[in-house]
Amino acid sequence: MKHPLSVTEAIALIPDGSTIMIGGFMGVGSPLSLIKELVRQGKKSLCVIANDTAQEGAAIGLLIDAHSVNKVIVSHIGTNPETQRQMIAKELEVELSPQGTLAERVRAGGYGLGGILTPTGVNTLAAEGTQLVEVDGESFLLERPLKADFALIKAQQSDYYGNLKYRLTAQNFNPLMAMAAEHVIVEVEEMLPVGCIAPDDVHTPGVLVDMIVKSEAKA
Amino acid sequence: MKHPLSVTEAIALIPDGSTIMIGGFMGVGSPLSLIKELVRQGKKSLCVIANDTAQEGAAIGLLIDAHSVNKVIVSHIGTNPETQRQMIAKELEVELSPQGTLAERVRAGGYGLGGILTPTGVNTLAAEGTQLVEVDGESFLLERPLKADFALIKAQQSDYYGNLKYRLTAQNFNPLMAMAAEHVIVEVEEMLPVGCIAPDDVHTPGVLVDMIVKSEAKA
Amino acid sequence: MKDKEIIARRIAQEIAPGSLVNLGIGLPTMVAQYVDKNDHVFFQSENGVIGIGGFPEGMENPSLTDAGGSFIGVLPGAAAFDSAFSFGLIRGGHLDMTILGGLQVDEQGHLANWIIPGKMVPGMGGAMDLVAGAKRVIVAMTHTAKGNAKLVKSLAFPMTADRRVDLIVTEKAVIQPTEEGLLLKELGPGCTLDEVLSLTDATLIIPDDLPHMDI
Amino acid sequence: MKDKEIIARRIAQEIAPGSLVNLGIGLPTMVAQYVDKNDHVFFQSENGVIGIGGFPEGMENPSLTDAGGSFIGVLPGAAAFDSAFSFGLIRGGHLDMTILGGLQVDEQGHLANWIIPGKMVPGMGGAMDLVAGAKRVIVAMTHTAKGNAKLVKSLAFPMTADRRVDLIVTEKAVIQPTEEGLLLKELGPGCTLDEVLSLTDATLIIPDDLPHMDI
Repeated sequence: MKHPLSVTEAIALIPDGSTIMIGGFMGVGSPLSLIKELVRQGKKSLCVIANDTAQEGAAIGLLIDAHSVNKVIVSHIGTNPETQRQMIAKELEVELSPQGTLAERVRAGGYGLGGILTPTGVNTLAAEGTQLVEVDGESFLLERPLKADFALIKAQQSDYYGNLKYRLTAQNFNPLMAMAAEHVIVEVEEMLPVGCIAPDDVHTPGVLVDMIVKSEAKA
Repeated sequence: MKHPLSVTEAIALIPDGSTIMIGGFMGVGSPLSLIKELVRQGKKSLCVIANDTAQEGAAIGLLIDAHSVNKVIVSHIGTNPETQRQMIAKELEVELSPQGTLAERVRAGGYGLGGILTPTGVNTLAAEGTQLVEVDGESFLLERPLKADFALIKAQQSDYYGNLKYRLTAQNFNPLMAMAAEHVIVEVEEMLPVGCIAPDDVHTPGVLVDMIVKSEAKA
Repeated sequence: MKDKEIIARRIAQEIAPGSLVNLGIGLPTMVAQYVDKNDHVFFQSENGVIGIGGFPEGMENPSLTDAGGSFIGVLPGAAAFDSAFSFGLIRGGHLDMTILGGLQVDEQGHLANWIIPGKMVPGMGGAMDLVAGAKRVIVAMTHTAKGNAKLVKSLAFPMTADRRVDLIVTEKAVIQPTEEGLLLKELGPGCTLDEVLSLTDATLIIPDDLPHMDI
Repeated sequence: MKDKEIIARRIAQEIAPGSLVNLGIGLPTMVAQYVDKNDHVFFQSENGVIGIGGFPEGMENPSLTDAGGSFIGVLPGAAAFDSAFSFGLIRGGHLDMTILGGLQVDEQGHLANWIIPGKMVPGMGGAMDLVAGAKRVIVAMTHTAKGNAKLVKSLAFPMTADRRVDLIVTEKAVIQPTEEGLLLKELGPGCTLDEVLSLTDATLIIPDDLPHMDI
C-alpha cells in the first residue's frame, strides 16, 4: 500500500541537478503543488523534460522564473518570453524536439527501446545532432530515448496501489513519463480504496508509481 | 454515422491475396464472426499478421485449417500443430517475431514510424534479416513497421461513430491494429448511440474505423 | 469582411464532411466557426482530443483545453488520449487535414512557421509532425506582414518540413503549390491580379481562368 | 512432494513482497499458489493484465484469460492494457522477475526454450522479451528430460537471449549462473551431490556449504 506523502517530504527526496520529467501541456495536467514545492525548497540546476514551459508565473514557468533550471528539453517555448530571454542570455540551455518526437522519445525511454525512426524533421534544423537512416529509400531521423531521475506527474484519481486515472486533455505526457523515470511521484486530486478503479479504467498501473501526494493546488 | 454492415457484406470487400491483421491472443479478443466468414467465402492466399494461430478448429486456426493463408507473421504457433505441419510441408510460410517486437512493429506501422530499435532478439535467430544498430555502445535490432490492407478487430462496444471500447485481456493487439491498416473492420458485441462512451473511455477513436459488424459468434 | 474572416471562410470550404482536421493556434482556430455542423467534421487538438465543439460557456474545466490552453467543449462522441497516441494519428497519416499559420511560404511550397533565428524562437511544437504527417496541409496566413510579402522566392527562415504544402489561403488569394511552382487559383474579394502580384515576391503561375473566392 | 511442487515452492521463496512478476505457461504458473497472499505480489500476464488472482470458479469470462488461454480471476487493484504496453513493462525494466520454463541452460547461463529445430517450432512468444527485459530471470525446469540432462556444457538448441539468467531451480538443485560458471547453491529434498552431478552435463562450481532446500 502507498499512503500519500506530504508534498514537502516527496520533494525533499529530489537532489539538485536531477533530471526531471514534468507532465502537462501549457500547465494543463501539470503537478502544480509539486512544482511550487520545488521552487519553495530552492532546487537548483535541474534538467526539465516537458512539453513546454507554460507561461511566466504559471506551472513550469514558475521553475524558470526561479532560475531552478539549467536545461529544458521541450517542444516549444513560444508562450513564455522569460524562457526565451534566459535562453538568449545563455542562462538556460534549450533543446527543442518536435512534439510527436518528444512523446516518442519519452515513451522509448520507458518502453526499453533504443530509439525510433521518424520522418518528422528530416532536412530541417531538428535533424541537427540526430542520425539520418534510410529504410527502403525513405529517410528517417533516428531519435534517441529520454529517461529521467524523477517523473513528476498529475492524475485525477489514484488508489492506494498507485493505479492512476487521468482526465481528458490533462492526460497528455503523464502516462508516458510514468514509465520513463527511476522514481515516479504523482500528484492526485482524489484517493480511492484499492478496487475502486476498474481494470479497464486504469491508465497507469500502480507498480509504476513510487510516491503519491495529494494536490494542494487549485487546478 | 456508421451503421453496422452484415458480416457477409464486410468480408466480401476483401480480395484474395490481401494482407490482414487479426486481433486476439489465443482466440481471446479475435473477431470470430469475421474469421468464420472469411472461411465461408473461401478466401485464398491471405497473409495474416496476428499474435498466434490459436488452436486447430478455433479462431485464426480456422483459417489455417481451411488453407486460406499463404503466410503468417506471428509470435508463436506452439498451440497449433496444424500450423506447424503446414510450415514443415512448405504449404505455409511462417515468420516468427518476438511478441513485444511484433506489437511495436504493428504500432510503428500505424504511428508512421520507420522502425524501432529493440534489445530483444540480439544474437538470436530473431536477428536474422534485421539490421544490428549500435547506440552508445549498446546493440539493438532495427525492427521494421508492419502495415496491412485490412485489420479485422474485435471490440466490446462501439458507438455509431465507431468509437471503440475493449474488454480486459481481449484488448491485446486490437487497438494497435486499428491504426495500422488501410481498412479497419471491427466486430462488436454491443452498439451504443453516439455520446454513450465517455471521452476517457474510448480506446480507439471512431475516425480510425471504416466498417462495423455485429458479432454473430458466441465469444 | 475582415481579412481573417475571409481566410477562415474560404478554408472551411476545403473541409470534407466527416473528415479529421487539426487546427493550429490563432487564425486557423477560426475556421471551425464556418464549418456546417451537419458535416460532422472531427476537430483534433494535438494535446489529446478529437471532437472539439466550441466554447463551454460557464462549463469550463481545467482538464479540457485546446493546444493553445483555451477552455473548450466537446461534442457527443469525443475521444481523449495521450500525446503519443495524438501524434500517432498525425504522423501515421490518419489526419485528413491540418490548417496552420505561416511566416513564409516559398516557390517550392515549403513552409516556415516556427522560428525567426536570433529574434523569436517559439519552437516547433507540433508543427513539424503536422506538416510531415497530415494528408493535406493548408496554410492560413495574411498575405503580407508589416508590408512585407510572405510568399517569397526562397525562405528567409528555417523551414518546418521538406514536404510541399497543399494550399495557401490569404485574404488576397488562394494559391496551390505544384511541381511547376505556385499556381494562383483564386483572388480575394474585391482583389485584382495586379494587387496580388504587387504584394507577392514569389513568382506565380497565372491561369487563364481566375475567379474570385466564392464565400 | 512431487517434482513440480518442489520447484514451485522453492521459487516462491525468491519473490519479494509487492514485486511485479510474470509467470510463464505451465510449471511457472504453479508458483503463484505458494506465494503468501499478504505479500501483495502483482502477477502480470503478458496478454495484458496485472493482478491475476487465481481461478474464477464459476465466474469465467471469455475476455479474461492468462497467456495460456486459461480463464483467470483478478484481485482488487488489477489493471488491463494492450500488448504494446504489456511489453513496454517487460522490455522497459519494470518487471521485477520472470519465471520461465526451459529446454536447456548452458554453462554461460544462456537459456534455450523456444525451438527444437526441425522438430518443434513453437515460436518465442514473449520469451525473448521477458529474458531480455526482466530485472531477474528464473528458470523453472525439471532437472532432466527423458533421462537427458538439461544443464549442458553448450546449448544444442538456439538460445532465447544472450543475457545470463539469474537462477535455475529444478527438483534436484538450485543453481546460480555466475561469471565463473554455474554455481550450485542448494540440493533438492533428499538429494545428494553425487546424484545432481550424475544428472548434470554442465560443469558445476561446488561450494563448501551446500544446504538442502528449506521448503
